[in-house]
Amino acid sequence: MIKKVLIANRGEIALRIMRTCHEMGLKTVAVFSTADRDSLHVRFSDEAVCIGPPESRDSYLRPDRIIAAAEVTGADAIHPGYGFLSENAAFSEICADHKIKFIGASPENIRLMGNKSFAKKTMLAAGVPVVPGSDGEVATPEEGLKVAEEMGFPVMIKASAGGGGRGMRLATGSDEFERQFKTASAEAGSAFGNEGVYIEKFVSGPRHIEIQVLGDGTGSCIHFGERECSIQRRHQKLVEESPSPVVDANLRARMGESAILGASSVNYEGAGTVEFLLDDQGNYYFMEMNTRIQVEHPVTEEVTDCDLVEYQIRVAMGEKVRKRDIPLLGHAIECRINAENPFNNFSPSPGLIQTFHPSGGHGVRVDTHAYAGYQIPPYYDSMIAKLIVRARTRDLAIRKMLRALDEFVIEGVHTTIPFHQQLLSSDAFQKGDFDTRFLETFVLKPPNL
Amino acid sequence: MIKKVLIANRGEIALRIMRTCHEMGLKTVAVFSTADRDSLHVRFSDEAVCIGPPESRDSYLRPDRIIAAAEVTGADAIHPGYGFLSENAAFSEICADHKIKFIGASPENIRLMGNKSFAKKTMLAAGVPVVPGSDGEVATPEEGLKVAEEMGFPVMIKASAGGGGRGMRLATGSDEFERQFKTASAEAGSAFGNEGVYIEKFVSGPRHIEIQVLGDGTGSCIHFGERECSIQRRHQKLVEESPSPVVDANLRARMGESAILGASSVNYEGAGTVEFLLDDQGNYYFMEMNTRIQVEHPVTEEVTDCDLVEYQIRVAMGEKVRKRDIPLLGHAIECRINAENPFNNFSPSPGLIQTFHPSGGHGVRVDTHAYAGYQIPPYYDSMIAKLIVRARTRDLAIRKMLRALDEFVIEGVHTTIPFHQQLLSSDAFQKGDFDTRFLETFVLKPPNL
Amino acid sequence: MNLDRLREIIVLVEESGVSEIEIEEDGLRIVVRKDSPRPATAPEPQIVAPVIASPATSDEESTVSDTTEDPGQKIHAPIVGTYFSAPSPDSDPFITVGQRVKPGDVLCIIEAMKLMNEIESEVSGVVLEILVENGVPVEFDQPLFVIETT
Amino acid sequence: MNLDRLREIIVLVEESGVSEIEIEEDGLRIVVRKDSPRPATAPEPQIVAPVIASPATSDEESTVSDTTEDPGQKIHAPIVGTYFSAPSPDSDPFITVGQRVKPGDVLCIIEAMKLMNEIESEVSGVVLEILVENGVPVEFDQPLFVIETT
Repeated sequence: MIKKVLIANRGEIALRIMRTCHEMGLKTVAVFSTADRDSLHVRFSDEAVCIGPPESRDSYLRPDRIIAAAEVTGADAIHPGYGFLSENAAFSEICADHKIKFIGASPENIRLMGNKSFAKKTMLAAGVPVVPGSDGEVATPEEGLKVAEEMGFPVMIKASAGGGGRGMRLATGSDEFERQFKTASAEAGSAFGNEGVYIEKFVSGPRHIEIQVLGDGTGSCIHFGERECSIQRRHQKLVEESPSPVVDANLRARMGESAILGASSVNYEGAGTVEFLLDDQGNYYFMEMNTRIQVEHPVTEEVTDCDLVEYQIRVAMGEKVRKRDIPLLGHAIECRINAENPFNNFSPSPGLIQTFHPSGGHGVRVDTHAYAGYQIPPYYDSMIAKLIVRARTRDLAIRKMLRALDEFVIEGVHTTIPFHQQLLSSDAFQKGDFDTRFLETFVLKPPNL
Repeated sequence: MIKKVLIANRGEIALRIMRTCHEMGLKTVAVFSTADRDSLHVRFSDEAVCIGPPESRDSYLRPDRIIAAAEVTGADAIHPGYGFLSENAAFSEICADHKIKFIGASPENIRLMGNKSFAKKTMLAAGVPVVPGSDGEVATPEEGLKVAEEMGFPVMIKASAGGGGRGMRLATGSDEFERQFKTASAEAGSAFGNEGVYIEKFVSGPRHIEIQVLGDGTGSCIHFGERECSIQRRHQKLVEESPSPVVDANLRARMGESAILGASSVNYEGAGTVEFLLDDQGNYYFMEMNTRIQVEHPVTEEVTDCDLVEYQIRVAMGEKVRKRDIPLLGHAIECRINAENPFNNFSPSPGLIQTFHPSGGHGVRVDTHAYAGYQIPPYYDSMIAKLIVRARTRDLAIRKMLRALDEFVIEGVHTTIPFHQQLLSSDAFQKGDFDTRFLETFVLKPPNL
Repeated sequence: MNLDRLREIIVLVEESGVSEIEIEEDGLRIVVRKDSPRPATAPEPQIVAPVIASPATSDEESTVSDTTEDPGQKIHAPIVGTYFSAPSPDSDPFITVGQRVKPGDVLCIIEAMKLMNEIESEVSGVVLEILVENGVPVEFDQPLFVIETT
Repeated sequence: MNLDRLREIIVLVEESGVSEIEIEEDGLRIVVRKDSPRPATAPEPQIVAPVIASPATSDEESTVSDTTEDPGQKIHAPIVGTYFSAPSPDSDPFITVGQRVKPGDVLCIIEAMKLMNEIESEVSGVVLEILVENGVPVEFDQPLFVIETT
């Protein structure tokens, strides 16, 4: 039985985890670097231990110091949050060695899913679709054509040694395959000194769709529907929503079943996310599995009316997962409010928050560790709040989010609020018409002065 | 069609109404006194007009100034919020005279329900139970006994000229009726010089239970279940919840039907609340009807997942109310956070809010106009925030509320947060074992230093 | 530690706006606290965006009934409504710059709820400035005129 | 304004944890800023309830590796763990008040993850004070000793 949880994290997620612990009647231990001495996660915790200087590598990333803090406070479990040590198999193992329950995936789960190639093979073996491709390099255009016809056009011909788009050619049908193959191979030769190419199914208009799952470590696993995370800037998600505007009940059931298949096959324990690429034909392909709670988990909580951290803890306590269908009620959107200047290439904007008024009212949730007078330290990531709304439909949720963004007042630092306002006002976003490359071409209007 | 709404109020309810207007795509006009120039309702409104000095009687209570503000800004509707002019029949009429839609009850509705005696007769005629009593004074013990036996024991024998408990006697059965009658009559004679007494049904262990209704002015009306409002201090509600811990589905259906009967009988228009006394035998009696949105409306919104202000506006736009059953999902509690010192007889504590960190996370809603740096003016009521939680069960909602109270940080002024913490931790509250007199005997422990 | 030094620290605290300064030095510990500091965190009032063309930005509490003897006194709107400088579109304005007014002289009309409210002067003096234009809405307390009272 | 005064103000800011102090005096204006200030409206640190018996309240950035020549220098815990003043329950403590220490001398043991970490002195001086008791948990940066370096 878990009675006292050490939260090996900082910022909003430390507060988030603490809330659920307190609601479950569990005591908490916060750990903090000297830069976070005045943080709310320190203030609100039952106990708090300073574990090191500001730099993460000497504080939040130090398993020895965190275990020592757990030992001196008698914590019997550690919740790692996201980032830091959350997907560190060695840390999960050290916790077990010290008889401290790691609230997360098993070391085996973390290790397996941390290796993309192993992960793909595991999923393929379990019957989960992955992006089809040739088994390594193909020697001749004829061999390549055979592979391509098996997987279906269009296909990408890619240099084995490639990168940056060179030695990469799209073939939309058999008639042009040979020509494109030869061009790619020649380009690869001149660019990388290696003419070897391989074939991969072309994913057109790819969207990042992920399925939230929960397993109990015995093979029993459920899913909580999908999250749409295609709005990314340099692989950083900025806006997430559930459900996706392009996933219907049938597709949701199939993707959910695939995610469960994959997670069950490794006796997955805890909350996890199976990430898929969804193409514009409705085909989906496994990308990777994240073995932790994710930043964007609240959109799932809002449409399923459940507490995923509570489930993490209950599974860690040995509770079994009961198979059931979890309906999605309404539509939820999350905007990440970062201390960044969207009009200056999203450059970080640490500093003193002078005014802080979070949005409120029906259907609005704010997860934040910031407050008026809070000094954003320059050592950690720039996210200062997650603004989440839920409404009956996607249209209403967008309206509610625009209203909530209008009334979110943060003064003293730049934030991504103006970016979100322009994005959510755009025709393309409102129509749900975007893929993972959308932000590459989205042009921000200059700020109103 | 309404396009621009003037909000004739201040504080959290002005913000609350503004949120829904903006989500519906309606423009807003805020009005403010010179004391509220820096308020958020002024900041967030599309337009704002100063209407007078700090004193309410010269600003928020002045129909002429509010109408003038609507005229100069071209507002085509006025939402009165609660308090101030919200139940002023003359103001509702003036709005109509100036072709401005009053978002609320008709002047006739307000006038009828504003007179308690008319209201009771109207309800009685519609078949709604009211506290049974003799038709005026009864002359003899024999006549009184007949009345008492008709309505059933126990009954109260009350001095017509009475007050303060004198000339008031409880009779629990026929055998003691004559004795109590004579004592009451004699006491009344010596205390007030008037021996006249009347008989009223005794309501034992009374709870304040109110039903939220919505009518469209044509007799069509629906209800949204009940709110439990028995936690009151000097008739000021401090905590409200929905559902009530003592109302089951059957009683809810009957009380809801009664409320609809009464409201329909007067072709009620808009959102309204029918207040009942519920005794410990499960009998309920009409007390009064409030013809406005109420402070505690969010608990109903959270368990029914609807926006009552949106419904108010849609009905004002002429939309009809469709008969349907609205289920209550989970359990919601609201705590009113007032700038008052609970350890000093709830004395008001206006002043400068130095630190302000509202609670957050899943299932928590905060409606507030306060922020760090906000000066609470001494001219208006002392409520600075409404903290609302929703969870699957009442027990979980209490836990969540305790967690949310713990993390609500307000520094610079006294607040009722410590009172709520003690109340929600008490055995009696957790068991749902209280009536309207509960706070008369609830003893607050001294604050922790 | 002498009193002058202590005074300097107190001044420092007063000027800095911090609520508390604590100094520990040579075994001596000084804590200086302030009761109600004005935090640097209040929202800037200029972000308020009233619809009215010339919002009342004056900090004075004065209204038309204010009869202090400052030269260049501002006269504020006593009610919300539409400002008219003349009794009818064809008429001359009630007052012009340079004109002398006395208590009881009509300065303008503010229309509210279809009523034409004549706004009378409560001071004597010379009109220095007229701050609003004919036909525009004005809000309560908005400055309308500057009158040099003498 | 002399340099001593300026130094005092800088020390004031450093010790107070405010982000900025601005002084205007006789036409001279001094602004002292610090990079990582403790904001004035931050929750009071004393509300923090660390489990550790003697929380690190020192504002200095010094650690055991700090070798500045201030007399009365505080030695801070470099890691989290349980503090032991002696190598075993029956042994004499590593150091006592009044004792002279030099770099390399073991001052105490901090146990973390079942490992006994000997904490060595990096300074020379006389032990003025021992701030924690045998067997209690200490957190990172918590002051353990005061050593008068000479």
